[in-house]
Amino acid sequence: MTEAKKEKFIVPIGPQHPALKEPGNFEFTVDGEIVTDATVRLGFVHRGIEKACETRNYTQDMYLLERVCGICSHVHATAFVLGVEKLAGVQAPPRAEAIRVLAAELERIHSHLLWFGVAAHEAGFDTLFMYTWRDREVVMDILETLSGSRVHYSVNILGGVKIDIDQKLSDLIKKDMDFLEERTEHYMKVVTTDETFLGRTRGIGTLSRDRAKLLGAVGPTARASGVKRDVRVNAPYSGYKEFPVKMVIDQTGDLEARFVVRLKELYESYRLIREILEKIQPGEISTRIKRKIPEGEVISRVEAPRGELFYFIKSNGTEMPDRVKVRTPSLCNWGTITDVAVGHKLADMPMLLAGIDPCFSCNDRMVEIRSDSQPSQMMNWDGLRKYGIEYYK
Amino acid sequence: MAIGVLFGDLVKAFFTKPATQNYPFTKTIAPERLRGKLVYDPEKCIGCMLCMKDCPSNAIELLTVDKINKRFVMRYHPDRCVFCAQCVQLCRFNCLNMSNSLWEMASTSKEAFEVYYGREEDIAFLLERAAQPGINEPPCE
Amino acid sequence: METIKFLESGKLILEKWIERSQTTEENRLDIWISTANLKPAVQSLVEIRWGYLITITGLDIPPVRDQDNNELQPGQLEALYHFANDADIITIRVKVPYSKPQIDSICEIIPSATIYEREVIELFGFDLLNTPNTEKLILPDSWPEGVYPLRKSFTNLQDLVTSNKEQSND
Amino acid sequence: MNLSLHPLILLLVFPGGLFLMNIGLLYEWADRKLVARFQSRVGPRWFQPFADTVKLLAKEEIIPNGVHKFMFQALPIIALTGALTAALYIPMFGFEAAFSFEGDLIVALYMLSMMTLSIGLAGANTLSRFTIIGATRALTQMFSYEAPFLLALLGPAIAAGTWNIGKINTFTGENIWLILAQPIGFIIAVVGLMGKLELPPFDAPEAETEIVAGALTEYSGRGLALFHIGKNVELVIGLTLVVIFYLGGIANPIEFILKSAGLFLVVSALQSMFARLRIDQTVGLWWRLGALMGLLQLLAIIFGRYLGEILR
Repeated sequence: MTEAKKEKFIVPIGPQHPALKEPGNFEFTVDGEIVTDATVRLGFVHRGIEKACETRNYTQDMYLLERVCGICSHVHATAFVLGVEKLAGVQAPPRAEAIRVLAAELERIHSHLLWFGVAAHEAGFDTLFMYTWRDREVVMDILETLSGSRVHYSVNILGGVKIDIDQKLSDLIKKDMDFLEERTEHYMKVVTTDETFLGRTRGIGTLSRDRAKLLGAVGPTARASGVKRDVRVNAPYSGYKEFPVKMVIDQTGDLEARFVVRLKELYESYRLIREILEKIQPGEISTRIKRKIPEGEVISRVEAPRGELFYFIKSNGTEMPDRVKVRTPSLCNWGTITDVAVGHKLADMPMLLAGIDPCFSCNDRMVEIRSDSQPSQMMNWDGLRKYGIEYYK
Repeated sequence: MAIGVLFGDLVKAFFTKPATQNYPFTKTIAPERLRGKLVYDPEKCIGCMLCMKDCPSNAIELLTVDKINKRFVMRYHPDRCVFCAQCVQLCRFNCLNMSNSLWEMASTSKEAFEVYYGREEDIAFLLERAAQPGINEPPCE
Repeated sequence: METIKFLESGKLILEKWIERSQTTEENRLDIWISTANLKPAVQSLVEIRWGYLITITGLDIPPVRDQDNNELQPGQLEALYHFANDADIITIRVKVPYSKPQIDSICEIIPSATIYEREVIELFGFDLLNTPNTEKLILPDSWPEGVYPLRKSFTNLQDLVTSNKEQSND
Repeated sequence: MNLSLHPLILLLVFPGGLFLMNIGLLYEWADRKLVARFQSRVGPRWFQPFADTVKLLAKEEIIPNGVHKFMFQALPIIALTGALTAALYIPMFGFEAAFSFEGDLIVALYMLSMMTLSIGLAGANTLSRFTIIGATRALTQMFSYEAPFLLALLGPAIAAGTWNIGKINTFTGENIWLILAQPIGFIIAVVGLMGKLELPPFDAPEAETEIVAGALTEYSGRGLALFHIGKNVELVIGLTLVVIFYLGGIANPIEFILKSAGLFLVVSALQSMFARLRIDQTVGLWWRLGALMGLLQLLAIIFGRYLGEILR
């Protein structure tokens, strides 16, 4: 009709938006309620970690990389440590490997429960959100008692682990696993039978197997579409060689399938944790490793709660790495959103975004200050700090 | 197919104690292993400086008072510390430990975030020296 | 067992383009090919559905200089295309000089590669020919042209901005 | 009970104005507290809504660029006055209505709709995308909820044979609770009320995870506070209406408190039991189920009355 009618109506979601717990920008072009186009813009929390790694030694890097993500901190450290150990030709003792897997699975439980709560919140199901987070506290408490911190457990050191488990802890964990398993069964019932919830998940955001493969989806997103991608099974690393896991696959590919896959993975984690606690061998928990890592390149792949985490580490024979490349799983799954979004309703977007369990873990502490009077200027961290101090003087 | 699957939970939640608590009034006890504020024992330290070298956040500064008699003062910055306990791991003489006491970190002044550990006379000596004009102690950067 | 099978099949397909190859670990194969051959090589891997593209890693090889600051070897950029099939990883490596960092885009073959391509363009200064989207992905829109943060020569933006200003003042 | 007060006091202090606003805030607290307890949380303390309102009233009101300034400022006031005026026709708290005449039910309902209408206009007034989508949704929801809600309230009115809320109150107080006679009507009235007030799960017009705060995204300070108070007042009125019509009426304050509390418990449990419905789901549900069932109920009542008359 008129020009105005033809004009695109774009709904921005982010960088600051209640649906996103972290900054990211999505622009959805809508026609009424129907989405016709979608674009992604990332990098709002780019902290330049890859660059920063080049000026720190391996031990410091491990802690830095652990802080790439606040939810899956352990897997980042594990991926890095495994890579460095491979470069140095050191093998961590079996007990250390088992404890790494234990921490990784506990982390998976907390991450999946967190995601479950967030997804429920996006669906406007706040009660479910509160309940899952209440139950998530159980696993958070375990992690805190086990390692001493709720978020950054810092279980790893180069060549082993820092913490050990004893009988008392093991009994505590087993008891809590029973409780969580019971709760998960209940949530499974909610997710698969509650009519109002199914209205928001069934048949929404269906990603076919071929599409998922082509777009390079990883983790539960891919597995919900029937793509067999799980590093723990495909290329067992660390303690997963001794304690194998079963891959959870669903064929439907819609949001409901993603819920089901993640909840089923929780069962698998509970089982694995019990098995580790039963069968863990006594022994050393760390070996010594040289400060200087021999020259070489290594690839380290780890299955994070969100999918495959990829590390490429290049060493030049000094105490500091030459290059560390981090490819987080969320990055692969962005493509699936922009692909699937078209044709859905705006109301489904938060659910779709939550469906891949996004985690904005990128780079530099860089702030762009825009004002009408001055041309935009760039500030680095020091400059910004000075600016802040001056401003509030 | 069902509607209101959560009804049972609602009833249960209504009649049981809430899962959250009124935070500043009721507090939970910190677990034994909690990695809180760093504690330094100057008697055991031999000054290998490993803790300072490997600290990922430059939270530790070990200042030498007398190298031969092994007298050191540690300037610790809890605001920079990431509580990773790498220093505790590295220290072979067990002079570093993480206590589970400090777990609320909020302060209106910067002073709270500069903690000195060491023999009292050493600290006094260092502070005095820093106060003198001309001789500058290495700044906190 | 299977590992060898996959790696072998991958190597067999890429045989005709390989300039140099290397196996550092049992499940890894690194092959160097020329820039012109990148697209057909990737195409052939995708055609037989050999795994999937994990990511594109950029590497900066700074120029080697002698004492008098003469360039012995010009600076180079290297792009690593990691493909994984189960446990196996084939890395296709392409080297280009600073002066002409041009590589063909593979987005036509693998659409999801665009996000990785944008990343290496921004952070390393590759010039990917025919890549569908060159908008800024990570860096701010007003990021200065020609500054690539992951190159070894980049240390601090503040220094760079001031030095540029000085230069322009001269 | 029949109090004869000066009309101005009726209008400004009790049961209009001040009293209603305060009780509205108390209702908000009760709502939040109950939902919190259902969600296994502690919930806010009793003065939280008051504190929020005082804070909002004290804050600067930001008027965004590109809006019609007069409309922007007038709409919250219209919404609030609409709600407050509606209260005058309703026997609040066990006392008789301040004003009443034959047919005040229609006026009260009309006044209640002013709220949604104002929100819709407020959203359409600003340039933000979120508000526009929120406004569209709010108006869509209004169109789908107004009819079933009205139908549900018509049932008791027809049964009582009057359009006067006060008379209906006496009628329901003398007869058996209409919730037993017209269960479908009761369900529709409660759900319709929730939809009208945009309570979860019918909060698509202000779904925070999609469109921030819907139509009110651009509002701050005083305007927002007024809208909030207006909504709370509407909650009071809505619940009172349902209690009068379906739960045996209210003869005295104690009865009012007990019955409202009971209904409140049901409403807050419903709020916390479901996932948010998409706007198309809400609308579809209501036109397909709600309106149809409301009509059936109405037919049954009319038929029943007719039958009763014949038998008599």
